[in-house]
Amino acid sequence: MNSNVSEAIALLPPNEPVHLLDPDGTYHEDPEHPLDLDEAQLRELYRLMVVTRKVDREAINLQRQGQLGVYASCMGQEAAQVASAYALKTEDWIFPSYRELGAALVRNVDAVGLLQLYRGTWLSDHNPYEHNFALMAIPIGTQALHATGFAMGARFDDNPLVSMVYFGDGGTSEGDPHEAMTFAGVFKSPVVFFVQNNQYAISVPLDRQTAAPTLAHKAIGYGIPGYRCDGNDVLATYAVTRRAVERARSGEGPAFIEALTYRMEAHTTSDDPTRYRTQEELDEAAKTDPIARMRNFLTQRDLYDDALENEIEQQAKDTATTVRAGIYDAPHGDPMELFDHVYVDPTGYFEGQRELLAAELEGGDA
Amino acid sequence: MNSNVSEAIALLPPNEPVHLLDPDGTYHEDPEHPLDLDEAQLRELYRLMVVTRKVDREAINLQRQGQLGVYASCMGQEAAQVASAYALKTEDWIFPSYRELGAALVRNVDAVGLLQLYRGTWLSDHNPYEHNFALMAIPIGTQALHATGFAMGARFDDNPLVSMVYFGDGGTSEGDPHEAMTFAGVFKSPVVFFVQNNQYAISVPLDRQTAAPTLAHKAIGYGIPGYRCDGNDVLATYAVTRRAVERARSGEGPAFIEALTYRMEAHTTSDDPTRYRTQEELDEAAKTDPIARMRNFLTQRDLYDDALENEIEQQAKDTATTVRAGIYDAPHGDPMELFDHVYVDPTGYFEGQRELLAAELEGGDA
Amino acid sequence: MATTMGQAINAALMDAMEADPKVLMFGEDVGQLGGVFRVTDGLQAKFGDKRCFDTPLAESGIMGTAIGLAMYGWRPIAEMQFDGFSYPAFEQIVSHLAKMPNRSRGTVKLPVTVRIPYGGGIGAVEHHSESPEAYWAHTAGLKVMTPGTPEDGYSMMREAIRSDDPVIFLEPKRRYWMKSDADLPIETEPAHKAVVRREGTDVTLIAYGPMVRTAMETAEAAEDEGISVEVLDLRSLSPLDTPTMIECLKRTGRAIVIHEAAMTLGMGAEVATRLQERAFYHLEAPVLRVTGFDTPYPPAKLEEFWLPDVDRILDAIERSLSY
Amino acid sequence: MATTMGQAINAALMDAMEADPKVLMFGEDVGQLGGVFRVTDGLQAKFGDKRCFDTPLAESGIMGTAIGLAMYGWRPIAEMQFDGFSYPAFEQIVSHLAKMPNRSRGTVKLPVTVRIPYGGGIGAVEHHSESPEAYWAHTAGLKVMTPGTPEDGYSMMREAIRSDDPVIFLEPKRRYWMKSDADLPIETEPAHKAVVRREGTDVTLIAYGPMVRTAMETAEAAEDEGISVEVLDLRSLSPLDTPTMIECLKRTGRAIVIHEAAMTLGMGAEVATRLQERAFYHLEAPVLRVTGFDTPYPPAKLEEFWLPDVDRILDAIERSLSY
Ligand SMILES: Cc1ncc(C[n+]2csc(CCOP(=O)(O)OP(=O)(O)O)c2C)c(N)n1
Ligand SMILES: Cc1ncc(C[n+]2csc(CCOP(=O)(O)OP(=O)(O)O)c2C)c(N)n1
Ligand SMILES: [Mg+2]
Ligand SMILES: [Mg+2]
Repeated sequence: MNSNVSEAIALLPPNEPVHLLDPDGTYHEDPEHPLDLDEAQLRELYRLMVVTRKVDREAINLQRQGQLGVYASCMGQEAAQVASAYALKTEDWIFPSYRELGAALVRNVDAVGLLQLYRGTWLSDHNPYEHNFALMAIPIGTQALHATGFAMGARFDDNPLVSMVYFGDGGTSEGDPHEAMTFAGVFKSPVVFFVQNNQYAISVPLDRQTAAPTLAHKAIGYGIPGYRCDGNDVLATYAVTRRAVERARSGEGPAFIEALTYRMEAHTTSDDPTRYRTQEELDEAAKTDPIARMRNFLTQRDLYDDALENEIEQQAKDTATTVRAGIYDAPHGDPMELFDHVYVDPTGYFEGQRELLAAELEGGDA
Repeated sequence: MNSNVSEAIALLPPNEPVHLLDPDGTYHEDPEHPLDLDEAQLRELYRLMVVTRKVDREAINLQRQGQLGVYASCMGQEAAQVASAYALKTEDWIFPSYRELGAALVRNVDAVGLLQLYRGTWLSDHNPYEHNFALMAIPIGTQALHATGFAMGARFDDNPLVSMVYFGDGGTSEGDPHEAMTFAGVFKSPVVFFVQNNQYAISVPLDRQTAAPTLAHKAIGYGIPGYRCDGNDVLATYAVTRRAVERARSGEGPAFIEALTYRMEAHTTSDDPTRYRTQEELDEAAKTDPIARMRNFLTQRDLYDDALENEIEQQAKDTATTVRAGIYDAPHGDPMELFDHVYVDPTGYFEGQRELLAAELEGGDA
Repeated sequence: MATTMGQAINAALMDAMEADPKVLMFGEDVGQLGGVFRVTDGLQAKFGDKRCFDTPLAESGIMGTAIGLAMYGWRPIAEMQFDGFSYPAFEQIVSHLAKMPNRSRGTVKLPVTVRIPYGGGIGAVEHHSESPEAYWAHTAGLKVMTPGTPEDGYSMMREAIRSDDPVIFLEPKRRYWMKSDADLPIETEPAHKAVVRREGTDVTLIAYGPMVRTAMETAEAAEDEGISVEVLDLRSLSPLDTPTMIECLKRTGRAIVIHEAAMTLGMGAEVATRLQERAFYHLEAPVLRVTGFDTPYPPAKLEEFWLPDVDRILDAIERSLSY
Repeated sequence: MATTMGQAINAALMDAMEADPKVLMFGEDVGQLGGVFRVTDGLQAKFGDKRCFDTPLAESGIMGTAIGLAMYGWRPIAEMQFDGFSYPAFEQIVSHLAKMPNRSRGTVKLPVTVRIPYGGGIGAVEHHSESPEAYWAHTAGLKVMTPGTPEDGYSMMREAIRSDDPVIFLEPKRRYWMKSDADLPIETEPAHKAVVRREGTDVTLIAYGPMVRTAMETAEAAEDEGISVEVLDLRSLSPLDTPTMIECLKRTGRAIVIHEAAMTLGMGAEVATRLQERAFYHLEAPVLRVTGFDTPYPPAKLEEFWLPDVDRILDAIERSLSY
């Protein structure tokens, strides 16, 4: 325990979330959150958001066409995801929930592979060790512990990497993130808890999720600093995350970031959000769109022109087309694979079961 | 969420735990924590602590004599338990862990019954509805949810009762108290989370349990006020709890109290604390003994004399003797009872199993 | 007018809440949204948000507060949104919901109904198609029910809510859209009674929940091949109606247990063991099992290869008859 | 010099940590205290508090961080202090520890050993005498081992730690003080092999963990009555060594499964079902079960009436022989 209780107050979030970019693109300098991004990087952040939105839209289409069983869109949350992932080094690890297409694209994780979970050809389809991007986690909040254990492991190994875990406003209610933050605080593990507060957990609004002043006020209970940023402001999110990540890397311990954003789409393609939110609310939220905002900023800085627009549009389209083709072409998988990965050493298992299925597939009797 | 983030700071605990009584009995008035106790009540608090310690000691003896399988002593924590329970009305409910002998005695729960859990004649032996005192809970922190649900239920029923749940410093790490405080905050349930921070969870010291500035700093993360008191100061603990309880009763919602205390005995009679703490530490802790302190206070106020001492000693002895006799006399129970309470309606269960045991008991074959 | 199983369960909730003001319904998204399967649709509109309400996203919290609410005197119905999300509540269910009444010598009653949509076959992503029934049925202190028809969906849900014992109520989600022409309200057999859904003389299929329909389809297919198949719907998994199982076995001499859950230590193991324990000389063949494999539930595109289906059951019938 | 099972397991942990610097041991009170049963005694002193350390009091946290540590490349041994306190970790064990390797197509390996002291017979308070093995054995993706002798305590623990699959290692706590004269280190049969502990011709007792010794005592008592009893120690509960079980049955024609866990859906159900499925014509009597009752674990003073003991097993032997 930190015996200096009065110093503890520094762990509390600021009164206002960090915000650098107005919706019209006006940039407010903040000496506490200087930007270390060059022009190419600023354009790159924008490009990543545009591509994310395009691929996200394509995924929704693919679901409508029956190519995916379900899909959880990240529309509206592109800045939060892209900026936070961009603040990491490639050796750092990302532990996503099921909605982090944007973070995955920053990591060059193949979207076709990622979407196989939703297509149902396998339960996942990428090797986490290739991009330091863990498998998507569906049981809410559970991955916070994996990220924490991973960060503990890195620290035990004197390896200066950071792990970052994504979960939602709803996820903060589960026991696992609580236990994760407890462990992270005690072991001073280099893990950043990145919460996308998109205002809803399916139909349940934030005020039914917690009575906390803000989600970031939870952090002090673990001896962890709680930060807040405008999650639709790609620059603010980058700056805040960057600081937290480098702080963790330098051995100062974990951090908690609440990024304020809004889920513009349904919870998943199975959801009917008209049952719990109004068009007015949506219209209001659309005004804070993260992509338009960044475009305005780039335009003001003369970093955006038709050529760039065309190039990015084309790239986004190409990626979407590749994803589309990849999904349509993906084989449904080999049923016999069901037995292949359950155990590294399956001695003694599946007696008869494997043979039964093989026989059925051959059309014979078991 | 409370949108007024700057007001939220009021949920944080004070820099110093509330403390009214010095070890030598000197009383410091605190206008924020006025005492509403008359002389009889002051004596009563003292008496309850003395009886608690005596019965606690008797239980340890009974364990040594093989009459109890194990016992978890509350020595050193008498003020925290007695004062907090005393701050409740009789219609209020108490949800204990396994260490709350003091709270139970405030409620007139028969210690002989309570100790049956440790004797192993049954898994519990009191009717919770008789004294509004729930069964002891062994799985750490789980009872926090029962207390919260109970308080939700009272509020739904417009019944102005309060529930109070006890758990330890270690318990704050489990997921269940986290979820309980989340629910309590959202539903504004009249539940008081009373944490006896006795510095250890078996052998694990507080700094391995959490990096939080204090345990009470956890409360703000649920929109709940976090209080702290010197848990070896029976008056401070009473005053702080009383305020929290009446606040909850009036509809203002839950509260969290961290009472700073020290476990003077082993974790349980099975534990060997010399493996993890020093005699010096124990000696230091003994100086803050809650009972001596209150006796000093009463003496200074001329509320204590030999007659009172004798009377209380006699009563404590009598109670201990009764407990001793009760435990020695307690029947080991009827094995057939194993089948009696598993279901209210056992239709379809225990086919043959009941008969098997009955036949064995008769010495016949099954 | 045809009613689906989902509608029948919804009607049961409605009627139970109407009949007893102590009944509460809560969980994730059960209020304004009416549940992700709309099984709680209309309850909040009708009974207000004190009797049907959304909770924070925390299953142990839902279960633990349900216990506290029941201790106070309410009759909680708690929803676990999906089978796979009942696991975070395991501790509260196993250590308290199942054991507290016994621990208290009966002074504490916990008339809690835990609704869990379960099982596969709807092409869902991972953790949404689990069959956890064996975990609950192995746990003394719980009752475990699962309807195989819309009628039972209504009647058994009413019974579960009325029960003073905690009930794990497993709703076969792929059968939410199964139709019936029965009028509601309806009262079927008490849940602890297994029911013969189809008479037959050659072999008995023992099924429950989602597999009742599959068993019925198999029986029809077998009839075309001249095999007379009896179908027994267990309905209650704890207690198990052993006497009725034995009666069936005595009639046909052959039994096959069918379930989606993994084979090892699935319900089939208990059924088979009881049959050989108590009707040893009536067995003309071993009790066979047609079940999910001993692997995690597969991805959507492969679930058809994993789930028991008519063909796999027909093969088992053939094997049984070959003894 | 005699070694107890507790000491043998302690030695296995010691030697495994010595042999592989990637092995970590953690949980509640396993460090300075050396564990509430002293099974981790000396590890922190020898390997430092980075390789053997105490955690906050949170079992889901212990299990979830073990998974993260394993993903990083460590080989975690995580202790659940008692059987009943493994339940808060159920979600992490069932949804992730058991499923993540499969989910990842084998790219993620989780060589985690979960140590759980289990079972009754030591006069403990509630939640300290549970037999949760059926929950784990029903869960595909886990291996489940339990030693019945000090030698296996050593050898199987080493095997569990070496295994690239997650292993639930159930330590029969009432046998921690069981002695052996064997020298350590020792290598016994691979865990997936059931071992005949005593030969016999009339009936086979199938036991594991704490009940192996009880079965041996029963066999001796039966010998006095002229009955020749074989004792099979399963050792691994997942996978189950079905071929060896069948060999035994073929020899004696009669089998009785013994365990402390409740009867319904306990391991006995799976063993009995497999025997009748695969050795139907060899059964001269039904496979019988001698197990805990279908009630919560009893209080200390009554556990002797609940736990299987020599007399109850002898009765079952008589019943089996009467067929
Ligand atoms: C343990 C668990 N319980 C319930 C669910 C069902 N569920 C899926 S998403 C969701 C809401 C999550 O909300 P939030 O954490 O805010 O993340 P978001 O979906 O908004 O990104 C729920 C309840 C689940 N996946 N896991
Ligand atoms: C869920 C669970 N895990 C582990 C235990 C074993 N255990 C019993 S008491 C204890 C320490 C509790 O410490 P704390 O919460 O500080 O309470 P105290 O004993 O100090 O009063 C532990 C780990 C348990 N009872 N329940
Ligand atoms: Mg959300
Ligand atoms: Mg403590």
